[in-house]
Amino acid sequence: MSKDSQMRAVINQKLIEMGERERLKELLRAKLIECGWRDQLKAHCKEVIKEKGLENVTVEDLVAGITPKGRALVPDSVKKELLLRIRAFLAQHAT
Amino acid sequence: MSKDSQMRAVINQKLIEMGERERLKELLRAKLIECGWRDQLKAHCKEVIKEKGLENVTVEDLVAGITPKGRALVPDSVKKELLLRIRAFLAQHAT
Amino acid sequence: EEARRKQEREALLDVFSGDLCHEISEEVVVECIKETAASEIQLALEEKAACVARSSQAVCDSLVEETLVLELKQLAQEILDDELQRIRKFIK
Repeated sequence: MSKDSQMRAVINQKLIEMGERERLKELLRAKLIECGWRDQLKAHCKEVIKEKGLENVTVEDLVAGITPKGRALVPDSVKKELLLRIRAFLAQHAT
Repeated sequence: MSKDSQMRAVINQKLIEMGERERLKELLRAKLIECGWRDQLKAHCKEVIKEKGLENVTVEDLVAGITPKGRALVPDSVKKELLLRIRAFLAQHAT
Repeated sequence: EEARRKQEREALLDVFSGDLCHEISEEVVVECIKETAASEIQLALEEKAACVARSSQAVCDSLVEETLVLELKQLAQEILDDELQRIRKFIK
């Protein structure tokens, strides 16, 4: 196991043990709503359904269709905030 | 002051004044790099840090831990070369 | 007498050379050891900081990815359900 993967495992373990991982996911969900990501994606879903026809679209198709845009639309500021929270957590719980 | 120590003091003074002391030190430093002594020392430092854990080692601990090996690893040929240069200087400048 | 004096002087210079050699070696070795120890600790600290930074970034990315996958699936399901309901209402 490389040093990096060991470190990732340690960080994940700490985040899970202290419930911080779930809190961070909640924070991310809230931020995605707040920044309009969810609304933009909803509109995009509707476009895909309209384009392909409701009878021709499964959940899997729809997910596959909206995933690239979903990834691209996550604001950098939100990712940055999440990273800062992880770093602050690590600084606070450094051994 | 005995005649012996008077002579030593004079030669020491000359060594410093003529810049030979610094040149000898530089020569030794260069030789220690050239013969791989410094690399061996670095590797030994890494071993000690790995063994004790970075968070448990200060510079002072590390110095204390590697000094015996550091001294032992200086090749005799390097010491001999230094000795020959010193002896030549003394032969030339001891009155 | 002169030969004896010369011999004595040579012997003295030999001893003095040995002492000087030891003194200079010791000085340089101690200096180098201190420098090496300090720089290796610094290097190890920098490497650890870089490893923590890379790993934090990787953990952050995986957290974003995990959340996105769930959110996108949930969103797609919600929208499809809404659309189906809308159609059913329309048919009724």
